[in-house]
Amino acid sequence: MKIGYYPGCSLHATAREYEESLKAIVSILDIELEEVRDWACCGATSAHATNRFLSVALPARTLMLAERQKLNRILAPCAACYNRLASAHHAISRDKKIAARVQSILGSDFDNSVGIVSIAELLSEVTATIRQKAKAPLTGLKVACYYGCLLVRPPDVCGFDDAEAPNSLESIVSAAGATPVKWSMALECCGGGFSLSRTGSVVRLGRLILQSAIDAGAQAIVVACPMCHSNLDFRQNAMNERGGIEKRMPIMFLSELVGLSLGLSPARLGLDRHFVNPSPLLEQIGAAKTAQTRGENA
Amino acid sequence: MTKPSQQSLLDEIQETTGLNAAHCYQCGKCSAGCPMALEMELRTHEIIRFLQLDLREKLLTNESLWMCLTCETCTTRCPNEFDPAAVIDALRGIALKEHLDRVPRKILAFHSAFLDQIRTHGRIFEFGLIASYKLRSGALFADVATAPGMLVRGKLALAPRRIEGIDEVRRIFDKCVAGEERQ
Amino acid sequence: MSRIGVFICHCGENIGRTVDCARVAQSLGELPGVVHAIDYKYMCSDPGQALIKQAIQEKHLDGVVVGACSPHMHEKTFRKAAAAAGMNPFLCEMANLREHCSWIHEDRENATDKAIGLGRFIVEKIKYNHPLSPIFIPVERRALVIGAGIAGIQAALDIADGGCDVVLVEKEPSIGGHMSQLSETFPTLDCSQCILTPRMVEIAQHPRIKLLTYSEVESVEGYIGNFQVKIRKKARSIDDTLCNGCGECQKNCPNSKIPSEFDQGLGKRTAIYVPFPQAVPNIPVIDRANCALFKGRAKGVKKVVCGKCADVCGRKAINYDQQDSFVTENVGAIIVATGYQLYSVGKKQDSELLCGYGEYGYGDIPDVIDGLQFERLASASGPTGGKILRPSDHKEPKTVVFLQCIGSRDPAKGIEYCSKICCMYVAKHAMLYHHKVHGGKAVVFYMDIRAGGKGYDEFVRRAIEENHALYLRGRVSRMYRNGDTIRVHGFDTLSGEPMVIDADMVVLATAMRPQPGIASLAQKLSVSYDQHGFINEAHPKLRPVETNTAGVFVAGACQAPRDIPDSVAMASAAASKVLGLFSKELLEREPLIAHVDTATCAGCFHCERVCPYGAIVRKEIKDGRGRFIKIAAEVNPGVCQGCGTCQATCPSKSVELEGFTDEQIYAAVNAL
Amino acid sequence: MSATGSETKASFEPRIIAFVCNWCTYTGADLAGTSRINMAPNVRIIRLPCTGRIDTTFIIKAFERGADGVIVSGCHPADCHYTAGNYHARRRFALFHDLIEFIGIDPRRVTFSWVSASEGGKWAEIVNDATERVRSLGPFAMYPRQVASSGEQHA
Repeated sequence: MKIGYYPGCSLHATAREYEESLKAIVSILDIELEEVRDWACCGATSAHATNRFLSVALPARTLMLAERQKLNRILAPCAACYNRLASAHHAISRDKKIAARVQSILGSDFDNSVGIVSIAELLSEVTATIRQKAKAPLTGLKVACYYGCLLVRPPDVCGFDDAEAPNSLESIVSAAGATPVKWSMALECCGGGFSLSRTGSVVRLGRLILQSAIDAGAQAIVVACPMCHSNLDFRQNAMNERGGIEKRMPIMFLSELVGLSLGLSPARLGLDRHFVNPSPLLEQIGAAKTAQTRGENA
Repeated sequence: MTKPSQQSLLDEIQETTGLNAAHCYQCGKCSAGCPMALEMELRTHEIIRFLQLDLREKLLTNESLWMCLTCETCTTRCPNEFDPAAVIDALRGIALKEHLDRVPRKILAFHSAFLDQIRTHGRIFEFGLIASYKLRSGALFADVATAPGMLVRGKLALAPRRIEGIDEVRRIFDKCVAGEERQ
Repeated sequence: MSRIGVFICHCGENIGRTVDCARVAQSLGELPGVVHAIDYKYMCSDPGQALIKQAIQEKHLDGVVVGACSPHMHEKTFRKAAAAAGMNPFLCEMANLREHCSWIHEDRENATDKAIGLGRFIVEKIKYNHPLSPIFIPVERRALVIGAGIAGIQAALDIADGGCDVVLVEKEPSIGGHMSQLSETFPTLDCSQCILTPRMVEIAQHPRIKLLTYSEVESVEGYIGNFQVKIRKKARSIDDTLCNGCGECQKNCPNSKIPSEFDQGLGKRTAIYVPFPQAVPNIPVIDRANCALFKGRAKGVKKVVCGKCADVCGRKAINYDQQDSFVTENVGAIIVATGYQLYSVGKKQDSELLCGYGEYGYGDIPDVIDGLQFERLASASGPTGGKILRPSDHKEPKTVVFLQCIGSRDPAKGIEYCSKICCMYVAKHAMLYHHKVHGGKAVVFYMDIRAGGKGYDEFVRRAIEENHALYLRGRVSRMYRNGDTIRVHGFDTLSGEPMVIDADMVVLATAMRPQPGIASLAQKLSVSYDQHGFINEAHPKLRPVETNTAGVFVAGACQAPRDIPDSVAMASAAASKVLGLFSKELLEREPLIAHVDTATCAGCFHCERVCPYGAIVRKEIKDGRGRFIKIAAEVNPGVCQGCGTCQATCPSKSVELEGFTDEQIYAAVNAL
Repeated sequence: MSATGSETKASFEPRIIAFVCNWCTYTGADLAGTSRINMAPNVRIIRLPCTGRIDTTFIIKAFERGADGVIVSGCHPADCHYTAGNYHARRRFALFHDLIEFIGIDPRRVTFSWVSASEGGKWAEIVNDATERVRSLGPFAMYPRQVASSGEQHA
């Protein structure tokens, strides 16, 4: 399978391990990624919170480039990028006024023909392959699947999974041999773009999520969004200090978890880049025995 | 600061979003599910209520507008198929033009720094983003402890890379901003 | 040459505001054949009708065109007025200037032009109208009532007491409907069973009522006064002439783990069962899907797996080989009283318009129940003997949260209407809970309190003031299991405070919906229904219990959400309509039926093939000396309903539908 | 899209005749009225008992008399007041549809639809859509008018 690829800014920086692990698993799963040439930032929260047209026009440029590249659909692994691209696609196809406006802003012809796929949707399509190629199934590993906001909401933009009782991450995690736990915070917001500007909120919201995962007996939380990852991973110190959370909970990208089941080494998946050290957990599930971790960072 | 406006805020919102605030029947389900409700002075349904009453100044100068995370929970669960998240976005757009001084400094700093990054490079270059944000917000020492951690983990790109179509991106910015002002 | 009068109504401001009525009258007055044209404020009023009558007599009119509201509203009125002035009523027609013009347009110029055009259609058409005389048909003075809940029971008793025979059909094994499941009823808190069961017994004993339970309407043919209804009597596997209701069979049935429908799944029943002790008739039925013997048969097991009920039946009433049987009943009128079902918050829905509440876990939390389940918990005859115990662990819940408007007033879930009864029964539930669980906390989330009705608002106030129910104004965003409790995330919009409540049990006041299968029943009866499946009344104000099919009436919650008093009132109203219909020997029908010109009929009988009523008969045509010429088609006037399909199908143009002849339609089209 | 020449067509007000059944669509149009749903004023209704009564010659006749478009609307399949009239109508119109193009009428000028008694909003949509569609096709000129203004053929 060949699919267009929109990494987004985070996958080249704070979420490097997301891209590393994604690229590592797609080659095993017979998926070929073709990057959209010269893509720009989707605009993220800052665009839509301040200028509606900008929030449509910036992603529209990327969609236009993908169209020129003759891509049918593109993968946006970052849930925030996915949501912005899909929202723009949705707004343009639904609202003729916006479509005309975007056309004039972009200054060239554009059919809005490219579909946008999240990593949950893409991997849902290949669960059979994952199950078949899982050399090191993560048997016994209890995982809390965290969707956050942008993967499934609003339903008329995302729509591939149920907005209130989604199941795609669970099916992928199960294919990797792990056991998804039932918990109640899978769809709550982590604080998103307030990481820098309202850190206190992020810590408060993250604490609720972590506590619920701990209560449900999860050993790790799996995410599909660099923002969720950084809020839950990077801010866990603060949650520990100020929030009374005692345990430390490794936060893994979906691609990392799938990668582990495919027998890839933690280092290759970039697991050593995390703030919360996953090594104890990896040892527990035996993954560390087969490969070396690069870092000894705590 | 405030520009006198012929149009009611209600009509303005309807024009930009296509949403009629009269559709909100004030059930409060949005506020009940809002992750930020505890930190907001005006809760989601109250923001919509102020809009229904056309309390322009009170609404546009209220900090609560800037607390919204756009997690879309309200929009997803609204029983009357209204879209509070889109309305709040649109209100922020108007507040930026009419009440810049009332936008919370840190949040404004973040958005400005973020958009500047895109305008300059086409993509976000996070080291630059953080530096620029800190200068603007004055929160110079927050998170200093974590920045080295990011570096060690290879998570901060130090040198920006500009995309080839940067002129195109800048044109988009110019046209969008111009469009806002024309309206 | 015609002498036509044109009368344009302003309908107060309704038409006059957007249509220049004077100009319409003037313009139509200039058409050839029009000898009189006026406009007036209210044509349908007494003085308005007098204007028409006066003109008919003074100007010797042979056609009247009234430009006013929809003919569905006032065609009868104006035809009566014309008849009173000595004119044949079928020479009077209406142009719809209100619903089809003034109410849907804003531009006065456009609306006036269109009104003139609509008027011209009718003026030109009416030139080809001719006098018709009504048809009289005999009436079968016997009624069919479909559904034996409180509405059907009331309607059947009223008609039977009025002296006419009734066939009462109920699809369940017992009559009684949802009312028999209720604990106590608002606003008086009298026990539901206590007021209902005497009526159920009356039904069983009434000499004029033929009761068919466990039966469904299979097909309906005919028309007002003369319906033939085929009814399927589902196999009970019991010979009801032998069974004496002793109950031994139930005691001995080995499968006693089947969720009871009557107890809304909270209690259990056996495979051979009577739904509840007071059931009418007190005759069991074998649930073949759950009976070991029938399951064995279905699997092809040769051995008889079970037969305990037959073994213990002293009357030898059990018949495992009983088949569905059919009876045909001739009736003159039909009342539909099929009642309601509750909306389910589950993910699976039977209609694509609806979706469930994912934010409430799609109903997968065991201690989240619906209103009817709470009724069963509160009922002395219920699975807990009237104790409020939650389903999961049978503990007494110390905090119960009631949610109103679940499914109702929620377009996102597919239902925009208010279910009307929930405000009242939630107040009742809070009250009953307070009476039964001392120190228990009842919390009600509501959007608005709709307690219009005698003693209703006082009742709600009592729940709040004396029974200390905490009413919070707001919808609940989400709930989920939190250990032993259910965490409910709501908001009180009055105080502006988020409300997070850990409840032991949650009761959902889910929306009222029509029964499943209502659409197929409505199609059998040719009555229309709205997008939710509620049967449409003929007029929302003036004809609330009639449908748009003559002879078919509607009562109770199959027409819209209704409480018990409303359902009973409608049932009595429908019964009085039926008795009114039966008060005449012969029924007058509009003569808008088809005629065949036997001279030109080629005898192809395409008309016979397409006629939905079998109204075409074959007739031998003979010449003056009695010699056979051909076989031609003829229309049976008592059976023809006037759809006109025969006319459009006839290759030799030998069929004409009175009132809608080719000449008349062409004349209208020519007036464009 | 057919944007060319739209200036002249935009100012043109089409005349459309609707043949509708008494029980479903006529009542649905009544409901649109009672609900005060605003719609284009170009459609004029002729009431018939059932779509089964609608002879295809009515449609041809309408065009001959200067209509620019025709709407035929009745009860939804299976909801016919007369049980089956609309089935026969549907079969008849299926055959007719192939014929109209042959006669020289753009099939887009003829709208077939089902509108129930509860679908006032749907009726308004059909009226507005048909009006816009016929407007974009321009005036229909087949019989006498074609002679007067030859060259304006929109078939």
